[in-house]
Amino acid sequence: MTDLAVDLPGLKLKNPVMPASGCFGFGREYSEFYDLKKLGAVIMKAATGEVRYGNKTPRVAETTSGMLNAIGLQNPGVEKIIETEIPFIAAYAVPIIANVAGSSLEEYVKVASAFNHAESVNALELNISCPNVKEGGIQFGTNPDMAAEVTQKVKEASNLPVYVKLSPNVTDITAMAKAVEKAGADGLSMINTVTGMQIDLDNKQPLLANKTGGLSGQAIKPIAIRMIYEVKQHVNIPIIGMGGISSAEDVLEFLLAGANAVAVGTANFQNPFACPEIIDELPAVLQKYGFDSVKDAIGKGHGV
Amino acid sequence: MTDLAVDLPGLKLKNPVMPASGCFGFGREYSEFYDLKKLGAVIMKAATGEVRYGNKTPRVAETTSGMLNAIGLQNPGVEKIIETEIPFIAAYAVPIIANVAGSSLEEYVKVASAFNHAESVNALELNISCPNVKEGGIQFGTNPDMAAEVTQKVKEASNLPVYVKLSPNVTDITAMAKAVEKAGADGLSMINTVTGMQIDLDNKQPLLANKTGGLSGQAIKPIAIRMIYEVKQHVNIPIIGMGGISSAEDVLEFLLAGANAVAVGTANFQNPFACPEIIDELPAVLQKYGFDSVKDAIGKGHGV
Amino acid sequence: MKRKVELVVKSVDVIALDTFEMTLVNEYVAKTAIPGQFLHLLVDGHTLRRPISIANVDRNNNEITILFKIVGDGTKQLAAYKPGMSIDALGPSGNGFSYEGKLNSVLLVGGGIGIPPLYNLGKTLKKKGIKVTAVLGFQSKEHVFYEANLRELGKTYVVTNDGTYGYRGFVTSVMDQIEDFDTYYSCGPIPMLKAVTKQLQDHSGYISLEERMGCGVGACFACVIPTDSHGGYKKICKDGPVFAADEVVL
Amino acid sequence: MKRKVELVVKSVDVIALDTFEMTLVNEYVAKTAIPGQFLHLLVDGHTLRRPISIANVDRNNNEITILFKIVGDGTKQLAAYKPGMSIDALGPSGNGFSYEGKLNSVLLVGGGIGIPPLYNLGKTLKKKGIKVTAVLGFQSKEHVFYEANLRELGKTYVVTNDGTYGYRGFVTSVMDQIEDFDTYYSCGPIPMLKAVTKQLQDHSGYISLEERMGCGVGACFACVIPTDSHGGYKKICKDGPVFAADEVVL
Ligand SMILES: Cc1cc2nc3c(=O)[nH]c(=O)nc-3n(C[C@H](O)[C@H](O)[C@H](O)COP(=O)(O)OP(=O)(O)OC[C@H]3O[C@@H](n4cnc5c(N)ncnc54)[C@H](O)[C@@H]3O)c2cc1C
Ligand SMILES: Cc1cc2nc3c(=O)[nH]c(=O)nc-3n(C[C@H](O)[C@H](O)[C@H](O)COP(=O)(O)OP(=O)(O)OC[C@H]3O[C@@H](n4cnc5c(N)ncnc54)[C@H](O)[C@@H]3O)c2cc1C
Ligand SMILES: Cc1cc2nc3c(=O)[nH]c(=O)nc-3n(C[C@H](O)[C@H](O)[C@H](O)COP(=O)(O)O)c2cc1C
Ligand SMILES: Cc1cc2nc3c(=O)[nH]c(=O)nc-3n(C[C@H](O)[C@H](O)[C@H](O)COP(=O)(O)O)c2cc1C
Ligand code: FES
Ligand code: FES
Repeated sequence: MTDLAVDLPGLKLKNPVMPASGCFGFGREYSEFYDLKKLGAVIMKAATGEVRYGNKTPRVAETTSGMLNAIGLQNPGVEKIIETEIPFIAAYAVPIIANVAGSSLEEYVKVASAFNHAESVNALELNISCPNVKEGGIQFGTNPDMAAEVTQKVKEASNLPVYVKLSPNVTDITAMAKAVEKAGADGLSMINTVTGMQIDLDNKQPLLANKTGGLSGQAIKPIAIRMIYEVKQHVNIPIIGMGGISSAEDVLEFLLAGANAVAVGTANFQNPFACPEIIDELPAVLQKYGFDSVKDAIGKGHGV
Repeated sequence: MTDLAVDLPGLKLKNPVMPASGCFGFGREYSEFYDLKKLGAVIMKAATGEVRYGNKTPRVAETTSGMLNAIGLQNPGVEKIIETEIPFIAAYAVPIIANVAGSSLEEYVKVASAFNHAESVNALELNISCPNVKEGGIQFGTNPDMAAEVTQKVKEASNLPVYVKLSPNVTDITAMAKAVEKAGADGLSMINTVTGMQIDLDNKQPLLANKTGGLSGQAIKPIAIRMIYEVKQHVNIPIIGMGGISSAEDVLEFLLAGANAVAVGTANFQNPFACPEIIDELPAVLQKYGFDSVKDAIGKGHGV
Repeated sequence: MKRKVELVVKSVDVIALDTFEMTLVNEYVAKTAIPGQFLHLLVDGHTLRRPISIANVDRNNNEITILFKIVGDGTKQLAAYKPGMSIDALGPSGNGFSYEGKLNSVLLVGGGIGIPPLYNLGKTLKKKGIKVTAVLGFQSKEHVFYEANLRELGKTYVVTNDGTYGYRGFVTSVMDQIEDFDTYYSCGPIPMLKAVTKQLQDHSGYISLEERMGCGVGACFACVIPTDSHGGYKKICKDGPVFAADEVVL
Repeated sequence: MKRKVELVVKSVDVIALDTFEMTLVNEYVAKTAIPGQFLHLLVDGHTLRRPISIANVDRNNNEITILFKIVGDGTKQLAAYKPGMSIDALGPSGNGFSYEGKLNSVLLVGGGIGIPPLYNLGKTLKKKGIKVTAVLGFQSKEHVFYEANLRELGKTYVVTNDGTYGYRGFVTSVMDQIEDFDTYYSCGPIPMLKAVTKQLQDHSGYISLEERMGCGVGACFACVIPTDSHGGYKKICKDGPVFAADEVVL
């Protein structure tokens, strides 16, 4: 028997695979395809202090082996999420990670605090890296001091473990990781999307209404692997890895790079069964490459 | 007749398409496939002060819709290049851009100066962004002050127009562009490769001997387009655009984003005729989207 | 539980300039699809699926027809599929047209590649004994398709923008010639839908919308359309693609 | 001028565990290829081409045979090609084996999927009246291929690492049984080549090398091999893949 379980702060995962934030809504849609209790955990779509409509459409574009999105944090607001969405997911008895977004320190703290009285939420993913909000979200994700500050404030306000989600759009990802670790982060989540653009030849303007969008999907996997590998050498907190995962082999590559668990985003769109299929294939892939458990494989790409 | 000509500092290009540095050697190999005078210009492989062997192999890996390389600036040294390589390309009467690399200010200046007495070199591409050299090349590419310093020193030493080649591995590409423009750069060249990694599941270690490598090819096109579009809004010097170009439509997308000319790298490996085929197809693609010349299309993705 | 299905290509035919008719075989889709729903098709080598409306259903033979126009790489590849090959799809997806209540006559207003779902609807309504009138708009003569199919359902007006076939102008140009009807159904480009809903604002009507999609199932918020000016929205892939004309803000 | 060619697949057969023999038709390649050269094959959807050695040439019928083992996505896709499909390739690429001067007898030492170019060479040499002896190494019985083909050329020793077929051990284990020869030719994994060149250091010999390639034509410096310890190098794709055994540092 291959052991898929992983223990992370606040999260007892029966397997290391979870849908990535924003790519799975609040679980309702994919629950019509399969039983969500199959999942290691569910990472919910970003929550903000108030309801947000998000950006104008078009909000997505396809790129070679990837896609751009500029959804713009559309969500019903944290209170509504707690009230109507969490009970739905919780019914599947699957660990829940709430993705916390905002455009000011106060908003981050407000959202994080709100989850204190939400039953069934096991951890927070602090989204300091959403590139698609004009009003500021992004500075938190690119400046180590601001990242540390928001991490610390959220840690003070929250009684849940906090995984800080890092943006790849930085010169020095290790500096960001170390800053939030020092500020008290319980874990990291990486990577968010890479800022990109597509220009529509017919209309002669950026295809996305927001002009730029976040690049995700298989195209960015090498960037994610590099960043996780680098960060792993400098921090001692666990990493939830993501960026282009679409197979159990990809999961193993992330584990070897140093991820302790993984999230699957864009692949859900291509194949709604991506997560359960990866979970089913993981034991055979681990065995094929000589591992009896997920734990065995974590960080094993770093040599002895 | 569609007019493909573009005039850039030091470069009278009959068409805007040139092979990218490092992807075309010094022209000899591809000259066995087609007549190099077809090209807008040739950008030579990086030159350093002395001969360099480069990194250990494996030096390349394939990724989804892209590749990683860590060649490590292997080249015969600037003097040898001037003596044996330039005359070969010059015989094709095609403009030549020399790619200047180094691991210290002094080396950059030395290499740039050496090209002063090389006939037939029309411009320099200052490679401050090669991610595959341990000894320092990369800081020049990620720190605006250092980038400005090396640009200024090279400008002082050289009698050729200098195009500074920017790295995408930065938080703020516009700051880099503005810094080198202020320091006297005649143009920009962007983007170099995105740092990435692939882990070999069999050997459980990074596949490249150098561990990390530069990601190129179609996967990175949205990143290149975004950066060129952004930089175009803040600088007044021309941009040679590159990153994932493999068709005439791609060239038009780069022109709309703000590139004044383009370079084709990885696509040469898949199709040795990539450059001449793109040049042949460009007139029809320009016409299809309503342009009578390359000049007309430059920057037209920015609206009115 | 929702499904991912495999459809087997039976035939692919060109029916107008860059426009193809493809017949697919799949029992589940043929038995369950209602007019207005779409298939979310996976085309090899593409990250995102392509939404294509169901244009006709033959429940007896488990066949579904789709019509599509080549606009980019995905539809180009689709046009090159050969009989016997299979296509992975999510669907039937979305909510179809509403035709509850007492209806005696309907007007279908379709623009170009927006016509396919209306044909499927028209056939169904005609079977119910409802009178169908159709206005079909195309760019020019070589784009015209399915005119005969629609004529079988009822009086049909064809309009081309350049006047190379039928009436010259827009679908709205012929509306004053049309006898009254209970409800209209429209699908086509947004400018057309705006003109149609404006001109027919006194009628009840339904429109089918297009938007670029991520998931196609309601999870990613890519395909929203505002329902008012203060943050209300619907998802085209899940709540639509068909909406009551007054339900959304174009 | 160098060429990009289209080869038409004539047949694809499995000849050992995960190992395939593919026959391709192309006049230019069949007429010009020499033993030791390779084809740089474009497999749909892949950024980089795959180098595969030419294992046999039938000049009369314009046929080329390649043998390959499935090790990843590219070779897996290649194995799924059907007769009639065509493959884009650069080639014949690289420099082949040297067999100038007076040669009476040669030894071929091949490991696994390194055997194909040696077969092509052996056939050519035998036609010239040169005596051929071969040592073929495989992991185990189910990997063995082309034994009969090699036996037609001369005395052939088969070795498996696990002893499930032929001799047990490595190719070097049987070398003391081999009669003397003028020159040896070897191709296989680097550890094998190291052992072979060491054991046969008193003989002249040629080895064929593998390395991950970018361009496959000499332009990108991906596939270099050192020729000494102070910066000398050769490019495997252009200067090789065949080198004199003492020309490169393994
Ligand atoms: C509900 C619905 C039903 C549709 N029904 C039909 C139909 O019956 N026949 C038909 O020909 N077309 C239909 N379309 C439009 C069709 O989806 C697009 O033409 C198609 O996706 C273009 O793909 P491509 O790869 O050829 O173009 P590309 O431009 O290369 O596609 C790039 C990306 O943009 C998306 N895209 C481009 N145009 C559209 C569009 N108009 N709507 C939505 N996404 C788009 C693609 O899906 C893909 O993700 C429908 C769209 C929707 C939303
Ligand atoms: C000159 C030469 C001749 C060769 N002849 C043969 C032959 O006759 N039969 C045969 O089966 N194999 C041969 N190989 C090895 C063959 O090229 C690889 O097995 C093949 O490229 C693997 O591709 P893949 O997509 O299946 O594997 P993947 O591992 O998915 O390939 C990923 C990338 O790595 C490269 N790669 C992986 N393994 C090798 C390797 N051993 N050598 C070079 N590149 C590699 C691929 O080309 C591709 O770019 C030869 C290699 C060289 C250099
Ligand atoms: C449509 C879409 C919406 C996303 N929304 C969010 C979000 O709300 N919060 C967040 O932290 N990340 C969001 N992401 C980023 C993903 O969670 C993930 O980090 C990224 O897509 C990389 O993984 P992938 O390549 O597997 O998609 C979104 C990604 C996509 C494609
Ligand atoms: C194998 C390889 C070698 C390269 N060597 C150099 C180099 O020596 N100097 C340089 O400035 N850029 C070098 N580059 C970067 C390219 O010039 C180009 O900026 C990059 O590959 C993006 O373009 P592409 O996606 O079209 O390949 C190299 C790229 C590759 C793939
Ligand atoms: S496409 Fe994802 S919500 Fe509609
Ligand atoms: S593969 Fe490019 S030099 Fe050999």
